[in-house]
This record gives sequence, C-alpha cells and structure tokens, in this order.
Amino acid sequence: MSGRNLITDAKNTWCPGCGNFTLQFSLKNTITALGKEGTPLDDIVIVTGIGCHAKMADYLNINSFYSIHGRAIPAAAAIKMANPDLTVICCAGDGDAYAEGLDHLIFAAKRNSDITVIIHDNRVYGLTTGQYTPTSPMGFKGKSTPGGTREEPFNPMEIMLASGATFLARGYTRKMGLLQQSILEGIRHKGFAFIDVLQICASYFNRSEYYDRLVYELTDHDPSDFDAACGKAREWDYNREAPIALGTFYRAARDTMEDRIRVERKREKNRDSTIRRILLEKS
Amino acid sequence: MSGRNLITDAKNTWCPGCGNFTLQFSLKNTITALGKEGTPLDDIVIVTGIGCHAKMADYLNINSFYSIHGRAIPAAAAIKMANPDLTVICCAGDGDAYAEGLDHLIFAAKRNSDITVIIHDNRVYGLTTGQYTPTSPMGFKGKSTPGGTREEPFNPMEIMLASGATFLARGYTRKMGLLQQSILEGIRHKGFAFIDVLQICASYFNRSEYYDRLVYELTDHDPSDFDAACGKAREWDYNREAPIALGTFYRAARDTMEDRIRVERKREKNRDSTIRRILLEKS
Amino acid sequence: MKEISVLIGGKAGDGINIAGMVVAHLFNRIGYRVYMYFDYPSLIKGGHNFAIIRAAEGKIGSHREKVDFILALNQDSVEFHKDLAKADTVVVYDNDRVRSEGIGVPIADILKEEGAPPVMGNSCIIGAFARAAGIEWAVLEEVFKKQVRKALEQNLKVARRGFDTAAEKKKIVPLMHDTFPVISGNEAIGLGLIHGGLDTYVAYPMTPTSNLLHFLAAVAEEHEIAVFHPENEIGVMLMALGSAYAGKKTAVGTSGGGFCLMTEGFSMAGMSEIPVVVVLGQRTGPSTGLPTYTAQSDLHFAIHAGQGEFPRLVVAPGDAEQAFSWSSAALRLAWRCQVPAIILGDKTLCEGIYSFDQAEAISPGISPPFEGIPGPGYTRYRITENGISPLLSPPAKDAVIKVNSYAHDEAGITTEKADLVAAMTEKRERKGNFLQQEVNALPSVHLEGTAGNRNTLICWGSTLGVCREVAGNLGLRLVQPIVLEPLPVEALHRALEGPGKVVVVEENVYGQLELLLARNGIRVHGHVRRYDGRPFPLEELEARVREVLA
Amino acid sequence: MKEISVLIGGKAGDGINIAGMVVAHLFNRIGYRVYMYFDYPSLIKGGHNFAIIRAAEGKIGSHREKVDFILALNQDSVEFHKDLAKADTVVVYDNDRVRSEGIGVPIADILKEEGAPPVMGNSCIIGAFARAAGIEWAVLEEVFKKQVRKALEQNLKVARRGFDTAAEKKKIVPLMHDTFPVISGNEAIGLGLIHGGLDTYVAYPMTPTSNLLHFLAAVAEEHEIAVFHPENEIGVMLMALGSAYAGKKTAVGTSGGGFCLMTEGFSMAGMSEIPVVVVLGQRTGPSTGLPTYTAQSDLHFAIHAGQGEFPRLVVAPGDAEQAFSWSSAALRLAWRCQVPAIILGDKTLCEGIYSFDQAEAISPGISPPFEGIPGPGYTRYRITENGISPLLSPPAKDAVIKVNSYAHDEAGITTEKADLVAAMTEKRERKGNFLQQEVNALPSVHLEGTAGNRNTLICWGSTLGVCREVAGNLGLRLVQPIVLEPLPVEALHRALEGPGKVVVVEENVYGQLELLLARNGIRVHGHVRRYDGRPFPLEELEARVREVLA
Ligand SMILES: Cc1ncc(C[n+]2csc(CCOP(=O)(O)OP(=O)(O)O)c2C)c(N)n1
Ligand SMILES: Cc1ncc(C[n+]2csc(CCOP(=O)(O)OP(=O)(O)O)c2C)c(N)n1
Ligand code: SF4
Ligand code: SF4
Ligand SMILES: [Mg+2]
Ligand SMILES: [Mg+2]
Repeated sequence: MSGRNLITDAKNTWCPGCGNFTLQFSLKNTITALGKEGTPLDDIVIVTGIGCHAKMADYLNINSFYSIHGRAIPAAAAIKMANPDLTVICCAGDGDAYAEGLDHLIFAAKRNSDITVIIHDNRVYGLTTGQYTPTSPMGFKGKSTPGGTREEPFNPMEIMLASGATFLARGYTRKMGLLQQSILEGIRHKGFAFIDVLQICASYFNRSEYYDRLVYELTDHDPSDFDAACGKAREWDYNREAPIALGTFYRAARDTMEDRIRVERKREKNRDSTIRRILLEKS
Repeated sequence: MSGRNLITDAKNTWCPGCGNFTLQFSLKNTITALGKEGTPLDDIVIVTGIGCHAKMADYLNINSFYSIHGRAIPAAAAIKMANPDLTVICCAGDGDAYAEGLDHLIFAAKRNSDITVIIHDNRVYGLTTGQYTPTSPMGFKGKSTPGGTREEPFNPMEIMLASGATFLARGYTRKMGLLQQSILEGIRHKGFAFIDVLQICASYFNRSEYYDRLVYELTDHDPSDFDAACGKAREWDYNREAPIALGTFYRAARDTMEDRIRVERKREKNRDSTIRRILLEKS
Repeated sequence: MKEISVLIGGKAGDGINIAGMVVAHLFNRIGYRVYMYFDYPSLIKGGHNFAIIRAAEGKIGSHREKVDFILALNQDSVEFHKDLAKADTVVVYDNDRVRSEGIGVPIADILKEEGAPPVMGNSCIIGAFARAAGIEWAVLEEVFKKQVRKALEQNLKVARRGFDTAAEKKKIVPLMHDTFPVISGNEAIGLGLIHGGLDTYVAYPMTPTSNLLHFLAAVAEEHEIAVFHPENEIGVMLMALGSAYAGKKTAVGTSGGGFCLMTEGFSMAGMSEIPVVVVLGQRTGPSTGLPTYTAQSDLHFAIHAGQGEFPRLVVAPGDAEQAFSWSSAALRLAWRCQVPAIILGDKTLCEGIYSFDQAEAISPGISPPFEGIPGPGYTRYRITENGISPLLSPPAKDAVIKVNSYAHDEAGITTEKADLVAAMTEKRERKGNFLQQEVNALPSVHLEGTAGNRNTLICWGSTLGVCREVAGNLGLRLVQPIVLEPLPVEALHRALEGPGKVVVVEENVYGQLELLLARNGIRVHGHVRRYDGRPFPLEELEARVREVLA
Repeated sequence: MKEISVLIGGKAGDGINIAGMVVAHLFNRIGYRVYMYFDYPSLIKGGHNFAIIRAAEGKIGSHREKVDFILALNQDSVEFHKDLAKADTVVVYDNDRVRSEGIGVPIADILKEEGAPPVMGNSCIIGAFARAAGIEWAVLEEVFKKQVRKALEQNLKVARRGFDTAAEKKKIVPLMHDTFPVISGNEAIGLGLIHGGLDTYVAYPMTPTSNLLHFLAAVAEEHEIAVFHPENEIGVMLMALGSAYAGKKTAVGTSGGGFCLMTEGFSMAGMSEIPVVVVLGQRTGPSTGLPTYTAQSDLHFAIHAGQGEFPRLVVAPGDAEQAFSWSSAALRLAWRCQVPAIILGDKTLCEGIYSFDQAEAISPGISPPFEGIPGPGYTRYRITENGISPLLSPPAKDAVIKVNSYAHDEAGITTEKADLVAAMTEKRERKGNFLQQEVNALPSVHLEGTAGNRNTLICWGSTLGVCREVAGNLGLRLVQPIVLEPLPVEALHRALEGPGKVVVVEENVYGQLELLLARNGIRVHGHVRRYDGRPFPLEELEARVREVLA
C-alpha cells in the first residue's frame, strides 16, 4: 500500500501547542523516508505506553501495539525478538518509561535490543493532568506535590549510558529538523537506540522559553567517545540551568540481542519427533 | 536489652562455604558496634527481599521486615520515612534488587533515602537453584540458559552513580574486615548508602579463585571525586577480567528525603478541626 | 419548580467541571440538595465535556434523562444532547460558538469588553443561567466569593454581564433548608480516612482516584499527614506496608491496573498481617479500558486478589455519607483486625458531587486495635483465641518485632513445619471469623423501605443513589450490602425473606453481586445491567426495573 | 508383592530427588507404574529432603501413609518418618551416618575404596536396596546406563558394592507390563505445550514452575522454540503479549506472587484479545508462604484476576496424561478463541513424578484459529457473530494491525463511544459463549465409576490421583472438572444427578471449588480439606472421606 495515508482518521486530541504534534510529523516523515528507501510499511510496528504520547498509536496508520502504562518496552523488545525483520519503534512517556516501567528500559539497553525508544519527555504526567515525573525539576508544583517536589530529577542520559545503550540522542520538539534526523538515525542504528525528546507540554509544563534559550546542537562532538558522551550527558542535569545539547551523544557497535539469539543451530522442527525423543530418554 | 543475643534460634540453612555467613558476622559485629556507640538495638530494623540472602531477617535477632522478592527497598525507604529515628538496613539479592525490583533501587538513590542497601551480589539466583542474574557474566550457563546467557551483565556501580547514590562501596565476602568497615561506614553515612558485596555462592557460582586473584583495596582514592569514582566503577565491568576495587568508591553530602519532608510547618493535628475546616470551605 | 436539572457542556479545558460545581453551589445556597455527574473523555483540551447538575429537595445521587436547562459553551452541547432536551428545556448558549434557540449570550463580546480571558466564559454563562432560573444576584455573588478563588472581581463582572443579558425563564423556588457542604466522593473518602486516623497516604495517579491523591496532598500542606507519590504502584503498596509496620495508619489509592500491581503486596499484607487500606476506584475495563468512565466490574477481583487465602475487608459505599463513614470504618477495622481492606468505589462515586450531610455520616463505633506490650516476651504472631496477635511497631523497648511474608512461627521466623503452618492458617481463619462478627455488628447492610410482601431492589456501591429513587418511585424495598467481604450473609438473608421478587442492579456484564449472592444461597429473580461506562439515568433504570418486575 | 512404597531421605544436596528417580525407574523397568512425591524445604544444602516412590500394577498418583522400605542417608530419615514405618518396613541405611535396625551399608568405606565422591552415596544405597527388594542386577545396570549420565562406570561400581552388601528381604515381583516414560508434571505440561504448537516460552523462575523453564530451556537447545528469562514477571507477561502479537504461540510460567505481577498484562490480553497461556503452579500461600509445598488456593484468583470482565480459560489437569492433553488443548483453545488461558497446576502435580501413558494422553481435537485475510480491509477487531475477529500478525500485506488496551473500534483505534463500547463488550461476551461451547464439546469433566445411587467424590487438579484410588476403594463415583472456567456447568449437573451424597476434596481452607459449585447451584454434602502444604496420603483421605460419608 505505497499510497497509504500515514495518518488515521482518529480525531486528534492533543492540546493546541503540544509538542507531540512535532513528534507525529517527525515520525510520519521518517516512516515515509523509510518507505522510500524500501522498508515496506507493513514491516513497521509502533508500540506505545499510556499517556498523551501514546496516542501516537491511534494516529499513525501503521501496525501498532497500544500497551499499558509503563510497559511499552518489553512488548516492543519481544516483537523484535519474535520477528527481527520488523522495524520496531517505541514511543513512551517519561512517567511511563522513567517511573512506572524504568526497569524494562534499562534491560532493553543492557540487552541491546534492536528497537528505537523515543521518550516524549515533557517532564510531567500529561494525561493524568499534571503530576511530577522523575525528570521534573526539584520544587515542581504538580497536583500531587502542591508544595513542590522534594526530590531532584534523575538524568536519563546518564542512566542510559550506564545501562549500555548503544545509541543515545536528545531532541527537542521545537527543533523538528534535528529531531527528525535523530529519529531516523536511531531507527537506522543496529541496536538499542534511545532518544530523549524534550517535549513541550502546553498545558502543564511549558518550558519553551527555557529550552529555546538553552538548547544547542552538538557539533565537534565525537559520538564514539564514551567519556565525551558522559560529559555531554552531565552538562545539564535536568534541574539546574545549563546549556542543553541536542543531537547524537553516543553511538557504539555491539552485538544485538537478536543477533545473539539467532545463533545458527540445526534444530528440530517436527514436534512429534521431539516429543518422541524426549519420552524415549525418560523411559 | 543490652545483653541481647544478636543471633536467633532459627536453624541456619545456608550451604557450607556460603559468603552469607561472612555477611552475617559483619552485620552482627556492626550492630554490636552501633549498640556500644549508643544506638538502641530496638531502633534498628533490617529489611530483606526473598532469596538466600534474605534469610538474614530470620537469623538476626533484631526488628525485621521479611519482604517479598524484589521489594525490600520500598519497604525500607517507607520505614525510614515513617520514623527517621530508626536505623534501616536493607539486605537484597542481585536477582532481587537488580532484576525483579531494579526501579526501587534507582529511586531510593535518586531520593537519597537515608537507608543502607547491601546487595548480596553472588551473581546468581541462589534460592531458585542457579539461574543467571543481571550481573552474571556473559555466557553464564544457568538452568534457564543451559547454552550460556547471550547478554552482558550491567554494572551496578555505574548505574548507582548515574542514579544519585551518595555513598557507594564494594565489599567481598572473603575480605571480612573491609566489608564490615564498609557496612559501618554505609550505616553512618547520612543518605543513601549502597554496598555491592561480591558474595561467594558455594553451590552455584563459586568465583573465589577469580576474586581472590583480582580484588584490591582502594587506597589513594578520593571518594569525593565523582569522576574518579566513575573510573573505578568502570575498571571492572562484571564481565571481563580486570582489577576489582574494594572499599569506598564515592561519598557525597546531599539533603536526604527525610530531611526534606521534615520541613518545619505548623500543621493541624486535630482531625475534627481539619474536617470541619474543609467542610466549611466546601459549603 | 422544586427540582431542576442543568447540563453544562463545552470543550475540555473550558472548565466545565468547575462551572458545574458553581452551579451546584447556587442550588445549595438556595436550600437544595445537589448531585452532579461529570462526563469527560480522557484528554486534556478539546473534545466534549459535560456536567449534569441536579437539585432537589430531598437527598439525591443520580441524574435524570432530561434536563431543564442546557448551558452550551460549544455546539456539541446542543447537538450531542438532543435526547436530553424536553419541549420546555431552556438553552443558554454562547452566541459566537453555538447556534441554537433560547438565550444567546454574547460571551466573546463581553469578555473582550471586560478584558477577561476565554476561560471566564463559563462565569458569563452561569450569570445568564442564574437570571434565567430566577436565582438572585446576591446568591450568585455569595457563591462566587466562596468558590471562585482567582480573579474574583473580574469573574463577578463577567457574570453580571451574563446575568443582565438574560431574562427569567423558569423560576426555581428557593427553599428554607440548610445548606450543606458540596463534596466529591473522593473528598468524602479522604475526609473519612482522616476521621478514621489516617497518618500516611501513598498513591500513584490513576483515574478515578487521582483526585483523592490531589485532595490529600493539599490537606497535607495544612494537616499533619504524610502524602507521597512514588515511582509506581508496586512501590506504593510496599511503601504502605513499610509505613504501616512502622506504626503509621496508611492508605493507598488506585484503579484496576494499578491494583493489579499491588496484589502481590496485598497478599503479603494478608500473610504478614500488616493492615493497609486500598481505595480502589473502578472504571470501565478490562485493561486501560475507558479511563474516565464508570463500572462495577472489579468486585470479584477485589474479593479474590492475591495468591493464597486470608481474611480481608471490602466495603463499597454508595454515596458521600457512606463514603465518609465507611472509609473511616474500613481504616479502623483494618487496624483492629490487622487485615488489608479495600474501599471499593467507582468513577461515579469518586468523581460524583454530592450534598454532604454530616449528621447522616455517622461512622460506626469500632473498638481500638489490640496493642502489644513491649518487652522481650513480645511475639508479633502470638496465637490467640480470636486470631488477632497484639500489635507493636518498632521501636518498642526490648521487643523484637519481626514481620514475614513466609509462613512463620509466633516470633515471625520462617517455618515449614506442617502443624505450625496449619495452626497459623487457622489463626488467620479465626481472625476472619472475628472480622465477620465485627462486620455483623455494624449496619453493614443498608436497608430502605419496609419489608413485607414487597419486591426488592438490590444494589451495591454508587448505584445506591439511582436505586434509592427508583425503589421509592416503584414502592420497592432497597437492600444494599455495604460490606461485600466478609459478606453479612445472615443480615442479607433476613433482609430478603418474604415472597417478593428480587432484582439486582449492576454496572457490569456478568452480574458480579448476583454471583456472590448465588454462592451464598441467594437466588434472585432478575437483574438490570449496564456496561457502556455510563451510569444509569433515573428514568432508564426505573423503566428497566419495571420491565423486569412485569 | 505387587505394590511397594519406598522412602529415600537425606540432606538437601545429597541428590535425593535424582536417587528417587532412579528407584522409580527400577520399578518402571520391571513393569510397574510409578508415582513419586518429593518433599523438600526451601534451601540448597543441609535440611532434610525425602522422596516417596510408590509402584503398583495399575495407574497411581498418590503416596501411602506407610512405606515398605526406608533408604536412609541421614539420621533424620529414620527419626522423622517413624510414623511411616510398619512392623516389617526394611531400613537400608548408611552405616556411618545412621543408627538403625535393618541393612547397614558401609557407604563411606565403599566410596573411599572406590575413590568416589560423597554424592555417589545414593548409588550405593540404591544398589543395596535393589538387592533387598529382589531386583536383578541387570535391571539396575540398564537403568543406570540410561539415567545416570555422569561417571556411569564409577556409579555402577559403587552400586554393585551396595548390592553385594545387602540380602534380599522383600521381593518385588517383576510384572509383564510395558515400561512407560517416567516424567514430572512440569515435563508433561511442557511436552503438551510443544504438542499444541508452542513457539516461545517466557518465564522468570519461581517454584513450582521453575523446572518447566529449565526443561524448556534445555529443549530449546535441540528443538525450534525460543525460551527467554527476562527481568521480572511484568516483563514476562508483556513480552509474551508482544511475542503473541507478532505471531508466536507463547506461554509463560509462574506461581502466585509472579502471577500477581502478570495480572495487569493478563487483563490487557483480555481487552486486546491477544491469546497467551499462563502455567500457574500453586504453592502454599499467602505471599511467599511455603515455596516448596503444595496448595489449591489460587482457583478464585485465577478465575477473577485482572480488572474488568473478559472471557478466559482455566484448566486444572490432575495427572501427567491430563497435563499433556490439556496443556496442548489450552494453547490451541487460547488461539482459537483469542483468550488468555491458565493451566492451573500445583506443586504436587508440577513436581510429582508419574509413569506417563501416551496412549491415554489423547489431546482433544480443537479446530484451528480463525485467520484473517491480509489487505487494506483488514480490521483486527471485526465484529462477528461468534465474537471472534480473524487474527493476523505483522507483517501482513497492506493490512494495518492495531491492538489496543483501551476500548477500541473494529480497527483497533481508541473509542469512548458508549454504543461502540457496549458492542465490543458484547462481542467479547459472545466470544466467551463460543469458548463455553468449545469447552462443552470436550471431555472437560472427567468421570470415573458408573452413576446410580452411589455417593460421589468431587476433586480438581492434582488430588485426582489420590481421589481416584479412594473412590475405587470406597465404591464412589469420581467427578473431576478439568476445565474450571468457563465451568462446564451442564456436564457437572448431569454428572451429579441422583440421590447419592457428594463430597468435595480440596487442599485449601475455604473450599474454593465448593464455592464455585455453590454459585452454579450445586450444593454438596460435605468436604475434606487440608492446608498445611502436604498432599493427602491415600489412607488419610480414605479415612476422612469415610467419616464425612458416615
Ligand atoms: C498501572 C497504571 N497506573 C497509572 C495509570 C494512569 N496513568 C495513565 S497515563 C499516566 C501518566 C502519563 O504520564 P507520561 O507517561 O509522562 O505520559 P504523558 O501523558 O506525559 O505523555 C498515568 C499515571 C495507568 N494507566 N496505569
Ligand atoms: C515475584 C516472585 N518471583 C519469583 C520468585 C522466586 N524467587 C525466590 S528467590 C529468587 C531469586 C533469588 O535470587 P537473588 O535475589 O539473587 O537471591 P539469592 O538467593 O541469590 O541470595 C526467585 C526468583 C518469588 N519469590 N517472587
Ligand atoms: S497535556 Fe501536555 S502533553 Fe498532553 S496533549 Fe496537552 S500539551 Fe500535550
Ligand atoms: S545457594 Fe549459594 S547463596 Fe544460597 S546458601 Fe547456598 S552458597 Fe549461599
Ligand atoms: Mg510525560
Ligand atoms: Mg543472588
């Protein structure tokens, strides 16, 4: 279906000004580009969690697995393991992937699952109307913390580097070109690709002014240099004001989970003979 | 009960040669030392997960919360939040804290919960008879991976540094003096103290020879230097052979969760007046 | 008119919920009892929201099929709700955005002239409505002063402009009754928990109990309780158990998906005998389902969640007063009997708005927890006649307090001995019997109407409001088990004696209460069910019950 | 003797389980059917383990209260099991470690002389036992060759020395029957899954299903299936759903605590209509409980787990043959009806060892899944008459395959529309009815004995073995519902017609099957329950059933 309209008829319900629109355009363009390069659209699967970000599953007219809150990543990793020919893109929220289901994110990185994880990091729970997340700055006044949070955010970039992610980038929804490029690079990367996207939440945490002022594009940065990547990751701690790098922080080659499980062994396919063999052994 | 026998009558069921014995002695000695210094033994609580390590809850004759698999840390953090005067020690397994309940570990570090987490890192699931864990080396032949694992371990030291732990040490059960010292230091540390203990599993993964050969004690290391700590953390990746540092990797001062929630506000204690006030507002 | 229903509708983000609350307060102020149903999809801005506010002289907890007024801030409010309109329904609408008959209010112009932001459109339309319903300006002014916190002056100005635009159409007669607090079911639960002795509340946001977290987080700014929102529901439950172990009366709140994640800790609460209260707000399932719509489809899950067998308490309050009383009772019973407890609500109850009559919200008397005596002889799981082992929290002088998720001996040390395991299981069973007695001693089955040859309506949870009225209208007896586990079986049998027919009303597919009754030997004659996420309107239920009884 | 029971006991780490297996194979080789119960605490070394191996001419699945031989590798094996000994029980024991009457074997000396490691002590005692039981050396040799993989020569030497030490005491007569494979319940489940079409197995270790993971992981080395052990049970369940979505027939395995963590994904399976099979091995609860002991206390949890309402399949096989047949059937039914399924086992079944008669393990015929046709018109949730929407997995030419945990339309796109939500709920309900029909068409209630005026024993799951013998001995009819959800109610009613008394046997406190029967209108006359983690020995159950019937 080459002439497929990549956007479904589902009514779009993001707020005006929401950064998710940029992400949607970027994904649509990226998928179009992949299609032009020869990836059949039927081979692409998008997996999402639950949250505003997750509506992407409804809006993109491709195969989708609209999972439960916090659990996009294990589904995505399993889809890829089940069929390594599929291109698996996973859109998760910061509440989703950093709070509810953080462990899965770390294990996908550890295993170098060949999926692309895009975090719609609006630094707030959007769909549940504005509570703090693990990347909200200290003192954030959300509905569950009316007096301000009393904990510092963690730095997902650092955690991902520590966990073994082989592709690490940061995007910003008000820099669509760069964002799109990062997504395409992430998908093309063989191995676990992680993109933290600073996504504007127009309704609960609009940091446009702050980001516009602080972001810059990584140039003169060697993404194969782990230490340099760590340095760039630490430059901004998601809390105190500092320059915020965008683009590819890190890229490395490492065997993927799928490579490793596709070990070539001659294995029996006939169920009856396997059952017979085993029963004979046990007689 | 100053004359309290710190060991209960429970029958000890660790295997001969198990590193947990060293951990038990170390804890007993540490608790004795704390007692002598004036910490009432009644103020100490030990929290454990489920696994061989967790039997510590049965064996130490102090308050204990024998939790479920993977869930020692949230219970421990909550006990401390509920009563900051208690000393809370948490013994968790590597399956427990690195696989089943990894997210809680990271959040305790992020929040700088003032608890001490000791990981009995035998790099295997002991109690369930020998499966790989997140710190088992690549290729480990456990019962769930008879052909060898196909994933590299992650490095818990790196992950903890990335997560904001303010005290980080490594121990080894065949170096009891140093281990005991690290535990005491960890408990004394105000904030989240993390100690990864290379614990010999005599039955399923006895790496005594390997460790004996490679471990060394950290000297000339400045634990206040984050970068140096990162370097030491990366020196050995839990996979390839390399020198293995023992002792304190990192120590930093940061407000604890308990400090921050103990914000002094004059708050109403009388339930009826609060109810009355609120109902009045809503009338 | 001594009863009135008003629909106010607009886009998400138009502040329909707050506007509805203000309308409710207008009625409250003139002596009416109010109830508000708020219908919204799971999105933040755009989409269509509406609230139906109903006011009547007596206690109410349901909405009608038809409304007297429609306040339309968008065209959908007119188009989508055609079936709610009667011949004489008055539509008050935003002139610029809506085409309709009725009272058009030039909101855009007014806002522009007053230099007010778009969100004040609802103040304007409320002003127009007040005039149309014959509510005096002074009443509106008073309500605004109390309920509208931001930019009061400007809101009042805008409302006045609306007021002045309109003309009286249907007069709602002020009554000489007291005013009541107007609160949500979530707030009633929260206040009940505070009344019952709540020290700590832990929750991860999830509709329909997120607002309970928000409410208690705000309360915690003023009142001595701790409120914490951790990384996920597993963390919530385990933090609650840790907190309860350390001596804090702790509750948590969630909905089905989050409760799934709590079940493992819930089972630990059963084994380790650590009391904890779960506020479980049902919504349309399965899975993510319809997050902002209602259901009564988690009853069996609540009763059976967690591996193994252990006593637990499940209460399902039906209105704000019961929510208050039974939340307080659930917390106190949980601590008295050292069991996990569930307060089973649903979206209708949790987010419904009720006039709250504190005089009716009498929390049943429950004796205090059994407390242990510190000292070296203390054992956490002492085997006692009623199955309850006296409770102590660390630090307790010279006592070693051990809790354990494994089978354990009296001291809390793991055991695998067959006789000890059986003895401890029997201890917990006796504790369950004790809990049953406590429940039997309370008014745990709510009855309305006199017995006799009459037919009976059985309901549970939030359908109480609508069933009460249907029962009243049709001359039926009403039976509502408030405690669903342990089920007050004898009281139910007693209540259902007699030759009349029995009809069960539920908002689920399989008839979960009906199945529960069946397993306790109670067979019913018919049922009415709904499972599209929407609560029954009064007339619909009445017609369907009539049909079943025919 | 044509029936024999042997207890072998020693420390954990002594290899009691393997030794028991070898003894079982000895009996198997001489034409007996065998059953082995293995009792061990949750620890790795030390402590006391024992296995009871029973051999008989007919099919068996239970152990007796008394044994004919005790093979004692430690003193505990003599001390702890005094009550199992009869006047003529022969004790074969390790001379150095055990003081007893009977046949003392100088194991330490023998091992020393043969230069063998301590773990070969059990080969030595088995040798002595074989002689004492009159089993020929050739039989032992044959069994060792097949079952003992490591250091066969040395093991044989050591066994021979034991053999030569002993003298014949009680001869067990060889029978002229075929030998059968001797497998565990877990293995039977695993083989059944393979038979049913398993592609992928995902699990996190947890007793009593860890061995199923180990078994299938070993199978995966030779046979084309994927086996994966991820970070935790939440990951397990979601990986299973992803895998099933991608077209792989996927099963998972766990026990109660792990299942708790899967319930949220289980509910998603219900809503998204992704088939998945959960092998749920019950153990003594609540919570961590007694990890290595048995229970039947998760039935209601299995039937009701997960928020909301959706059809599911729950089967509880009672022996190795049923485990094979119904694991295969469960997988195929799950895919045919697109529902989540639970194979409900327990420690007794999962870790019990059975002679497996493949001729009896006929897997019921089930039609294949409904497959969708690729193309732009494909919709994942097409509303059909039987409620089943044809299935497709990506990639499918020009088809967009959307699965969704939210309420959704036919295309899988989220909806909040009341009528669509109701229609989809009804579609799932019809699917449940279809599943019920499929179940009704299968032999889903197992019956033994003829009907008539006789009394009946009802059981479920692993107590089948012991109940079958009790029923035989007491002349009772036996009724075992294998499918517990959807319950084959009509077949049960038919089976239970007649004037006789009905007694339910369960290994739990509250009588979970009894409650399930009650809610389906089946009242029983009495019950026998046990809840200390130990399965019923034959004589105990027989006596207790007799008492209830008296
Ligand atoms: C187990 C569970 N807990 C809670 C929820 C309620 N919930 C839905 S979305 C959400 C937060 C979403 O935040 P995030 O992942 O950051 O996504 P965003 O809306 O910001 O894109 C929560 C808590 C849920 N659906 N499931
Ligand atoms: C939810 C859950 N899953 C699985 C188990 C089974 N289980 C008990 S202990 C254990 C592994 C223990 O490994 P580790 O934490 O490393 O402790 P160790 O025994 O090595 O000290 C597992 C998987 C459980 N008790 N609960
Ligand atoms: S709440 Fe925030 S993230 Fe959600 S749709 Fe609105 S702007 Fe976007
Ligand atoms: S299995 Fe390993 S960790 Fe467990 S008690 Fe034995 S030696 Fe220790
Ligand atoms: Mg977010
Ligand atoms: Mg371990």
